[in-house]
Amino acid sequence: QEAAAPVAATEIVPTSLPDVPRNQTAVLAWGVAGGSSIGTTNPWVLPGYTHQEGNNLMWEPLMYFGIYKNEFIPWLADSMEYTNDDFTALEIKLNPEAEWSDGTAVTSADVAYTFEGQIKYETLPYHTQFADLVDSVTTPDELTVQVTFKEPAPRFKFEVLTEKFDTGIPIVPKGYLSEQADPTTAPGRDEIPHSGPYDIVAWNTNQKILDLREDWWAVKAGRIALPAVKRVVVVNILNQPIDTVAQRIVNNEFDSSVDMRAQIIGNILQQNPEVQSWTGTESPYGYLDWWPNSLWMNDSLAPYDDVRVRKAISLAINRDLINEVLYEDAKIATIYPFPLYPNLQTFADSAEVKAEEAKYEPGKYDVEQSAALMQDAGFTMNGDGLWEKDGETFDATIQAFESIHGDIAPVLAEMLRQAGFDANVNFGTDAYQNMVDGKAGLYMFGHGASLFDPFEALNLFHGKYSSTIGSSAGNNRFSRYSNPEYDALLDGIASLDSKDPAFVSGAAQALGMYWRDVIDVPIIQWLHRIPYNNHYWTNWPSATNVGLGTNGAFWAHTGMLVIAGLEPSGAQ
Amino acid sequence: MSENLLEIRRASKVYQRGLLTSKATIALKEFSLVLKQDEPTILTIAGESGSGKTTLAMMLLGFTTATTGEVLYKGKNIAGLVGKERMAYRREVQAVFQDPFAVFNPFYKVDHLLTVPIRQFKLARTKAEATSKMEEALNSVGLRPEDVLGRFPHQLSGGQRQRINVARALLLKPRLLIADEPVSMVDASLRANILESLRNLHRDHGVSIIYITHDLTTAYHVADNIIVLYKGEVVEKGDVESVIRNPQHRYTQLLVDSIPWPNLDQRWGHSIRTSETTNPR
Amino acid sequence: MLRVSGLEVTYYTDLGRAKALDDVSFTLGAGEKLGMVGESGSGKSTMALAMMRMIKPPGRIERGQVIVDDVDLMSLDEEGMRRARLSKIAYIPQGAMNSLNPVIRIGAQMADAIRSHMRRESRSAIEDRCAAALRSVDLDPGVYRMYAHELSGGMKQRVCIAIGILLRPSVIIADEPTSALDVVTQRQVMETINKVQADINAAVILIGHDMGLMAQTVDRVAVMYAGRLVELSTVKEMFTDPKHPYSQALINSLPNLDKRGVFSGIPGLAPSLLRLPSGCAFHPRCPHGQQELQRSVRPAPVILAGGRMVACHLYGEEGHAHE
Amino acid sequence: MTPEQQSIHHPSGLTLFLRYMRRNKGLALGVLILLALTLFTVIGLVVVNPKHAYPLSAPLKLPPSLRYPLGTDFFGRNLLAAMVVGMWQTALIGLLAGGIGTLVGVLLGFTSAYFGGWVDSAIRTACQILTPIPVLLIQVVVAGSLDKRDVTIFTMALIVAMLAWMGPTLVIRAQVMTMKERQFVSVAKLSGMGDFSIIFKEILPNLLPFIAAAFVGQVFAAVFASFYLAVLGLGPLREPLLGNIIWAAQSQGAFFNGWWWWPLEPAFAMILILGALALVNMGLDELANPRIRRSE
Amino acid sequence: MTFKIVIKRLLFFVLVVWAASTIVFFIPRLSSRNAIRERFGELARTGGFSPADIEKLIASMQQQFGLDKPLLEQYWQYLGNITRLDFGYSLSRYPTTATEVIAQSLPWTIGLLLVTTVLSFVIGTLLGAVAAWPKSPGWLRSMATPFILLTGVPPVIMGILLLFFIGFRLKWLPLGGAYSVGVVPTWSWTFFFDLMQHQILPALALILGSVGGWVLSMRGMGITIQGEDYVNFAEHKGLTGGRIFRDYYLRNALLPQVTGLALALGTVVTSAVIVEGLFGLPGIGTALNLAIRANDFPVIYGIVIFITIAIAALMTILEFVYPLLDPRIREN
Ligand SMILES: Nc1ncnc2c1ncn2[C@@H]1O[C@H](COP(=O)(O)OP(=O)(O)OP(=O)(O)O)[C@@H](O)[C@H]1O
Ligand SMILES: Nc1ncnc2c1ncn2[C@@H]1O[C@H](COP(=O)(O)OP(=O)(O)OP(=O)(O)O)[C@@H](O)[C@H]1O
Ligand SMILES: [Mg+2]
Ligand SMILES: [Mg+2]
Repeated sequence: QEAAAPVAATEIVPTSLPDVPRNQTAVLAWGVAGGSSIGTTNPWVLPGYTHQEGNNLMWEPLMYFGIYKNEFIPWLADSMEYTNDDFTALEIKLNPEAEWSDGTAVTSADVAYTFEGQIKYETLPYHTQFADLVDSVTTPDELTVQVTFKEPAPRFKFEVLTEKFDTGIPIVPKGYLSEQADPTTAPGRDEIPHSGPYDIVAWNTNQKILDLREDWWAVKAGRIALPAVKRVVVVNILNQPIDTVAQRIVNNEFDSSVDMRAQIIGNILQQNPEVQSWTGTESPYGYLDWWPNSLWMNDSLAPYDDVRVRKAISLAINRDLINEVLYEDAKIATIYPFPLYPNLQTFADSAEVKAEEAKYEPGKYDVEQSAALMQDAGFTMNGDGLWEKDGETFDATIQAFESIHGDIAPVLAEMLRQAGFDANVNFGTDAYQNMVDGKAGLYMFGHGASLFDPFEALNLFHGKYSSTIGSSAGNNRFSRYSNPEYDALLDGIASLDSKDPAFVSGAAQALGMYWRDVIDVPIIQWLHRIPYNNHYWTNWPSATNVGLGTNGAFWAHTGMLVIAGLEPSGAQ
Repeated sequence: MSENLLEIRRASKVYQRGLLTSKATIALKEFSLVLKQDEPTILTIAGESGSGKTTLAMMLLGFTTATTGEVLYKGKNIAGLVGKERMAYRREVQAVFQDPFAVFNPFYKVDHLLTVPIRQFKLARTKAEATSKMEEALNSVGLRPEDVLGRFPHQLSGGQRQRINVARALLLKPRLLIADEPVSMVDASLRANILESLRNLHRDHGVSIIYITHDLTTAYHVADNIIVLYKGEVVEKGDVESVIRNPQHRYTQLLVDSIPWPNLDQRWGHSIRTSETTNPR
Repeated sequence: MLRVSGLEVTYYTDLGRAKALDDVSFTLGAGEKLGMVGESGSGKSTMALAMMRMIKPPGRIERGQVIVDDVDLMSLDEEGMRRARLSKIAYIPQGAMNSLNPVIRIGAQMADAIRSHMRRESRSAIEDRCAAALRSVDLDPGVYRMYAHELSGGMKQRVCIAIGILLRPSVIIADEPTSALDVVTQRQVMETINKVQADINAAVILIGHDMGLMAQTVDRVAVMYAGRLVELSTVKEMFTDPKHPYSQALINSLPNLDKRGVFSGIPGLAPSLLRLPSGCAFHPRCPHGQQELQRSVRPAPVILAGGRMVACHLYGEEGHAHE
Repeated sequence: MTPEQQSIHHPSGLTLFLRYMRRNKGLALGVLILLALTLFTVIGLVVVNPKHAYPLSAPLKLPPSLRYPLGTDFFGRNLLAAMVVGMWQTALIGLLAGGIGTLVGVLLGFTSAYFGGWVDSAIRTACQILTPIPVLLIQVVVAGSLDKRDVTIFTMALIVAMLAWMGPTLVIRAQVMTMKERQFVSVAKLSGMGDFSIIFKEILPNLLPFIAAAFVGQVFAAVFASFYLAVLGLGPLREPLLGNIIWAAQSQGAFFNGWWWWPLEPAFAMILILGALALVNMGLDELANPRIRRSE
Repeated sequence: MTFKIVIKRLLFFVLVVWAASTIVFFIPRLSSRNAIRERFGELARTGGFSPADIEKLIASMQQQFGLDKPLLEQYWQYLGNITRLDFGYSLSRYPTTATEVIAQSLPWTIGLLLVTTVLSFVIGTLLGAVAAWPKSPGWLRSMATPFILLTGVPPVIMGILLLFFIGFRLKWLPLGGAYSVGVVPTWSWTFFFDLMQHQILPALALILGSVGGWVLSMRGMGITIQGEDYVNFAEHKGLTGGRIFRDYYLRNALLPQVTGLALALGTVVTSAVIVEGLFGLPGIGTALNLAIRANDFPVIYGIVIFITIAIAALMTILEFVYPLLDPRIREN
């Protein structure tokens, strides 16, 4: 159907704003280029809405997940359980205290409305999951929601209904949205009832101001104490140079900011001892993200379809040098396509995985062996010291993103170049599109998949997702790798619990194949290095102060928990 | 009947000013003139500033075309000349201009002015012949080649420069020479020399000269016949002696009366009211 | 009224020093008209500018006096000189065509001239004065409100004259006021100058190289050659009995109604100021110039009978020819 | 019959040139700086290994020292080599783009002015219409819509040259217009010269100072534009173009991290290049416009 | 001034805008890139938003932006939209329209650019005039030279240096932002001073580099005018130096400068793209910078066309004002 014309958002201009002293205000530097549309607080307005940049302080999910404690944090829901063994039915019990900002209760009707909306509106982020998996949503009473699935959905609770990092859905108010002509275009502004602790009171291109709502239901419900932060100011640092942002943190202008490169955060900590990172004042300063980065390759595009070339590329990567050059010798380089969270670390340390690793030496750096493979694959080295075949070098341009790969991509390109690959970097806005279309051969990208067990990461390479070049690779499955043997292995372990020994050995085998066939070249673990300024606020999350166990980014879905947990330092 | 060297038939020139405004200046109106091939003559065109003298010269040289009417050279319309005939016309109709500096290309030495026509019209077969021709021409206008050749125009005096121009005309031995105020920018003391050279050209080589000036004193001395223009129209013509001694038209009278004769007996007449043209136009 | 003595101006150019004015002296009485002739580059404009103290670098006034009404202009300070300009000595420029500011009205240009000298003059008095000046040059007072581009060349020239006489100066210098005009207008402008001068009884120096014009207008003629004043006589003497060989050649080269078709130019070329001939600057072109004296000694000015001045070796101390 | 004209000693062209330079100090200074930069680049290209201008070829983040006179950067580039290569590439873009712009401008300017009529109207109108359009922004649009793999030093030059011809066209056109009214053109016609000879032999030589000034102006604009694009990250990223070096330093927070030499060196070089070009341009303006030309 | 001239000027204005619009319309379409696809891909990547079938969304967006129609039809529609100043939706801030993006950033920019343009024009013109005027004191004349040299310093570098030395090292002025953190814009002096403090460095970065241009052109013009007969004659008239300077010299030399004023706008905006970003000012320059990074072509078009319109309009206005300054042009 024809999409209704979206209503443009507008600034929120306060008529009067109470004075809140600096020591009761948290100032966060928001640097997400492109920004969202100002005034859009309705999570259903997409594109436009983002939970980052402060909207996460207004919206709440059924449950959060504390990754570092490996446990669910019940929120709007008191419980959320699969009610049968084959994972086809799920029951949600809401907290009776849960309340919208307009004073009405958060009921099962709101949850059902939220779910049905995902089914109904194509533009919503979990539309496919809901449409493909959810059979029905029923509300036996005010506080209970029952969901039945068309097929087993063991990961639905975690992947969709729980908020962690940047995934999961917030619950929206039926009362308000159902009255809008088109709930996917009504901006929301400061009118939309929400369940989170902060109200939006001012919003323009420069900043966004959110003030604490003292009557927040979660306090009454005993979920958490009333936050000390009376006001949150999210300052738009847009494309201000990183120097300036760093300096403003050092000057105590900002309490926290977007994450920083290793060098810069190191310097910030040095210049202002009050500023800390996740790892205190020690390298590597950051916490592990769920997004380890690989040098992806288009496995069906010549010459990357030749495993010898892929291996040769892998052999050209000097991971020690990466650690040394970019991360002050912190061990950031990796050989795994998943983050080493507690459960996954256990998997990586298993004997099965160790055996595969010994067999395929995925992290090996050996330019000579690389050269031998290339020669074997029919390449010769030309006068410029570059591999060529039929008189032409092949395009080894790495597609990457300037804002996050500005340091590593040029280094990788240079390593490849030194090993004879005609490498270059493309930071263009078309980089992502090139990955999706499969027109290019090399991409720097993460594996946003596994958090708990390796299945989702390995599943990225399943043959059923291996779309042809030119058609887009859905859900960031860029490798276009197709191997029936591999697929069979994965299908075999799909329905197994991750603790099951069969799962572990099957997954280890698949990981071995991943290394053997060099589906992609894992490069680095992804860290979020966020400066936390203790001048006005303490109790920032850190490796030694994991709190509820959520990650420490104020812009993630769990950012509200970070802000709500802050304690005043007493500084004036 | 002898052939006409030059014939102008009722030529007019209208300048349209601007595309949008339709202000037009009639620079020349229905001008006719005949010069015979075998009767070389010196004809003066006189008139005040803006009376259309230069316009006429430009028309004769083919630099502007008449709005109506035509200019015939040896019986052919100059606008339609092509190939050899055009080359012949180019060579045979030459000019000496008012500003003795502007005719020199400041980028080149003065030799350029002489060597180009020699080359273009193939007047000499060898370099030596070219050089001797140049020297001959310079000598006959009273210049010593070694004084002027190899110098840049700004290194010469106005008189020298104008004489080189005359030398250039001499070199080409044209049939018709159009001299547009050739001495008005030259020092009084040098005028005589240049006018003398022009007259020699006429006398010795049978060149017809159209001498354009607003200075009736020199006109009187140089020309055989005179045509007086006033705002693009011919107001009087005839032989120079009778026109200047006995002007018929009121405008010619005014012109003659206003000549500052360098003669103490010949004071400016007081017959003409001075207030006539003093009001703002 | 006006006494110029020993005026000397040098231009310091790339190619060397050019003495454009060398020891020029003369006097002029009120109501007198002096014509100043000489070939191009002989220093006529330089003299005018030097008298106004308006020589700009690379030129420099080396020495000399210009005494107007008993005041030596050269001894005035900058401000004094500024006040003297126009009120004591006025200059009507060579290029009158471009001498008027294109973007402000003629009236304003006249008014500011007055205001710069008489601060307290009332507005109406200024306007009256301007109107009178315009009328005296036969211009409609309506010109007061016009812009330069609305005037013809002759009118612009007359506006310049009007400005020149605004403050009734004692000396008016007109530098080739008519050279860009056609004969009819030329005559009108010259007659205007005559009339104006009669009105205010100023001394006028008329610069030009048209002997004809001089014959028609001035009382005395000064002949310049290579920056030197070589002869100064009444106009009558000059035309009937020129003394200096250069003056003679100049007069002879003039076209004459009676001798139609006879040309006699001056042989040779004007000397370069950078490399003046030694001795008498005219000697290379002079029919009498082949003697050692002419070549080596610069002739001193000699006063002849009737107050004529000539600088030539042909005339001795007592005003007799050497021959 | 003329007596020997006093032979005034005319100083040789070189002396006059030097004397002129002494008067026109800006021009002299500009030329001097450009010469020094050229020397730096030429000697540099001979002495340094161009490979060291690229990452991982040297130790990292070293401040200037004897071994690395200009220091090294975050990526392990020897900044001396990077500056040499970058300077060379900047010059290449500048000269190429400036050359193309000027050439097109001169061709169009001449065509327009000499032939007049509708050709002139068309060219002139096109120039006038394009002039108000902010060229750099258009260049940004072009560079932004190119496939990044197509962005090289040469495409950079082309992008920059694309809208650079209007200025020279109008200047040259105006000059030819006045020039063709000059009488020596009439005389050349009378001497039997054809249109093309007149353009090339009579008019063109006189316009050389203008063309030179236009060229320098174009080079300035081109260097500026390529720098601008590079600073926006729209240049060929791997190349050590001066703009790219600054861009890279900026995005690594060089100042904050105390690697001041990294952005300051290319900035200083850029200032020298552009400043020198501005001075030369001003000097040439003076040379081309005799009214401005000073004498002593 | 005749009716015809007015028509002619307006026609010129329309032609300029049309040319700019056409260029920015066709250039990006010559490349094979698809901005919408890139944009939504990018959105999908940055998380929180991972529609399973991005293709569908892209298709619907293509339709929204009218990109599914034949090129010529798109072009006509686009031209039609431009006459209404409608540049479509911003890609990176969808569903905000490009026009709204411009409207939001405009107030921030107008202040800065107006002040800098006017200041650098006034300073540059006066300095240039003084530099060419032989009677001005030596120290004043020598002031011009450093500014001429500064033309060689691109505003980016100027901005970086100012930020580094004055902001970082000396800590004299705020490091960035349009006003202080947490302050809400109001019509009060406190806010005004806060605002001004934040504008000083960016304004300096823009002014310092652009003064030289005006100095140069004014100096050239000044020297030309100075040689004019009417300036000499004014001196012959015994006018005071000040009056000659003002009424005879400056008045005339100023005229061509005014023409350059409109074109300067384009240069300043171009510089602002980087300078505003450097100082975190949310003006047109920043909007454009962000749009460039996001390949947000409706905003890029919008801004380029908008600026062209502004320049062309300014030129047109100046064309009408010019005759008031120069009586010579009044007639024809
Ligand atoms: N190119 C042109 N465009 C418009 N009008 C012109 C053009 N050339 C000449 N005119 C006009 O034509 C008329 C005659 O001009 P022309 O140059 O022939 O006069 P002239 O007699 O040579 O004057 P002068 O003695 O000043 O040289 C003048 O009114 C002049 O303004
Ligand atoms: N600014 C200057 N720089 C160098 N030399 C100059 C300058 N002005 C004049 N001269 C030289 O001084 C000499 C006298 O010039 P001046 O203008 O006084 O001559 P003039 O008699 O007025 O000539 P004309 O009849 O051409 O007006 C000339 O040789 C000239 O070249
Ligand atoms: Mg004429
Ligand atoms: Mg003179």
